[in-house]
Amino acid sequence: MDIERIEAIIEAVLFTMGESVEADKLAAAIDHDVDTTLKIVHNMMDKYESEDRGIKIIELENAFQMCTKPEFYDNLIKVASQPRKYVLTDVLLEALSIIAYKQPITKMEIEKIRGVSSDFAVNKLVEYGLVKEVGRLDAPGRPMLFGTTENFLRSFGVQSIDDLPVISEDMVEQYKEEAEYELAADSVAAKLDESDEDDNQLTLNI
Amino acid sequence: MDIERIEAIIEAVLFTMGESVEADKLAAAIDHDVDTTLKIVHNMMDKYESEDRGIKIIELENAFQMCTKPEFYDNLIKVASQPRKYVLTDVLLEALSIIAYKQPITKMEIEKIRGVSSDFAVNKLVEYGLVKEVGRLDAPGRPMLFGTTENFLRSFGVQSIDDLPVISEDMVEQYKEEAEYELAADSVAAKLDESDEDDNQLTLNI
Amino acid sequence: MGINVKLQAFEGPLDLLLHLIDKNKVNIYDIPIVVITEQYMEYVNQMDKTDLNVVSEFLVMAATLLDIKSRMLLPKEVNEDGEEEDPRAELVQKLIEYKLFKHMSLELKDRQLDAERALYKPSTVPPEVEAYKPPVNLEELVGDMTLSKLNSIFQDVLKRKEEKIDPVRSKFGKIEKEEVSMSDRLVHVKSFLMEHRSFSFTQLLMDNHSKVATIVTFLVVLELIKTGFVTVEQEKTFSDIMITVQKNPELIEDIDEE
Repeated sequence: MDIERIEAIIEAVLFTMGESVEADKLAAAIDHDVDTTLKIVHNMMDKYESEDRGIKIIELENAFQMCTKPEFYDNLIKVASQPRKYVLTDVLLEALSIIAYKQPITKMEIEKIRGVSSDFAVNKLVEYGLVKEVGRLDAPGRPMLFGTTENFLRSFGVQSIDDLPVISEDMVEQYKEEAEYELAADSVAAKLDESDEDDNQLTLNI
Repeated sequence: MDIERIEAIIEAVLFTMGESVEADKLAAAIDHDVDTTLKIVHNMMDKYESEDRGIKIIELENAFQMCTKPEFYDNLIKVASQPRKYVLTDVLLEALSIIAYKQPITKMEIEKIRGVSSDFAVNKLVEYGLVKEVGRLDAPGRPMLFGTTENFLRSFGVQSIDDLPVISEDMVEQYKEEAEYELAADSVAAKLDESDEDDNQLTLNI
Repeated sequence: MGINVKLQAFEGPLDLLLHLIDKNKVNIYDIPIVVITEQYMEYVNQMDKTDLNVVSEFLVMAATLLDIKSRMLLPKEVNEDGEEEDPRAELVQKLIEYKLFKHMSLELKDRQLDAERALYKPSTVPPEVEAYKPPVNLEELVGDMTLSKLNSIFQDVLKRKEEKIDPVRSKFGKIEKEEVSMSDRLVHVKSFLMEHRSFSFTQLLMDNHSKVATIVTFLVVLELIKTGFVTVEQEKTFSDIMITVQKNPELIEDIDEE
């Protein structure tokens, strides 16, 4: 068997196996001993490397594998990558608004405000580059604190987070008044009002 | 980008994907229009075929795929296993050849040609991925129309359905000649021959 | 007469007829209809009659043959052009077409044997390529969303939170009025859909088993079936419902609860 044919067989075997192939298997395919096989394959490796080829052969612990030359990954991406659609859903916008106005804030707090788990939403916002980790809260578990990114500011046309439109005190007052109104004559209500201070604090701390 | 690099990219893409890649995707990978891409790939196909390579590129209705050269099969099966997915019985082959030549075709039409119910055969062929529903006939009941798949092309080494072995005029002629020979002196035979003209048309129009 | 047709299996009446024509060494264009019909009937009579579907197919052909046989005895019919018609013509045409396809199927078989000698390769996309995500186009993503819209969303969220706190009962702490809104469940279902392509209804309820949650979740699933985001399958009554995602869950819009 001439050398061209042997090389062709090795090429065919490495191609169809996809994964790594031990030297002795290659030897079996071409009906030669392992030493000769190794010599031939090493020679082929050099050839693939130096020629204008899209693929190359790599050696892994006495086994060989054919693989794509990394320099073509960018071209490959155009064929292999999945088209993705990025959308700011209502859920994401909600989480984003909370982070924007209450930053720095933990996931837990966002959850408390929204009443539902916000893991997914926060992660997506981080992926989109609108939100980032800005530190850790000095509390048990040291939970991450999230805040908006510069990209966020740029995209929403804001100079700095201080420029975010304030939640007017009027509105907060209004919430409080509604509550007070409903509970006005009630002593229980009065107590409630006091004990609710915390909650209000939370909203006032904006 | 020089042609060597373009060819290397196409090699890398076809190798990596393993499955068939449409011409327009290859075109996107090399940043050229489809026509140019087709020319380049066709040229590569010739090169692979003529050079001492273990692999080659096949065309399947405007898509391309890499596979090993059949001549190395005996060496390859020493180390690689060929997954034989299905055995096609004569019944299945018959139904398949009718579908291949007359697509798109309904089950009813297949039955008319074979003279027997072909439900089972068609369903099996669909299960094997050789045949698929390609639409519905605009007729009462809107019956399904069947055609062959890319997998059919691959499994039978056919580039496109236009490339199927032709039902030759010779074959029909041959039947007729046999008839004429035996019935040479018979006037009935001559008439039959004439009136069969239409039939031939039918078979040739496939 | 009576060439003994072995009881071999034929694919159908046409197959059997071709066999008989071949066996009798007669010409397909000039079938000796009496002989062939006789042998055909002989075969049909010996057939295993258990499969009525198969038998009936053979019987239809038997009727055709008998019809041709009788028409052969009558004076020749004449067509519009004044030419004599052979009663066998239609059958001959069918047999020839069938024979051609049989021939082509053998040709295909050869091709398959050749084609099987080529081996393919599984896809081996490098992880680096697989993991690639196109950069987020923030301008497109943010679209016509503005800061003031974001602000009003925030206020809605706060308002919703206020409303959720029942000022009196929340004081008692222990008594919980369960509020499960469609929107809330949708948010949960949606995030579940993003991470799982296929799952059971029970899995959906892992976070909340209460009766209300179950009902509301079910309503949400019904809504998603309606909008085509999922399909469901249930093997039998009372078995778990399997849900499969059909469309990108990110596109699910909030449910209008009216």
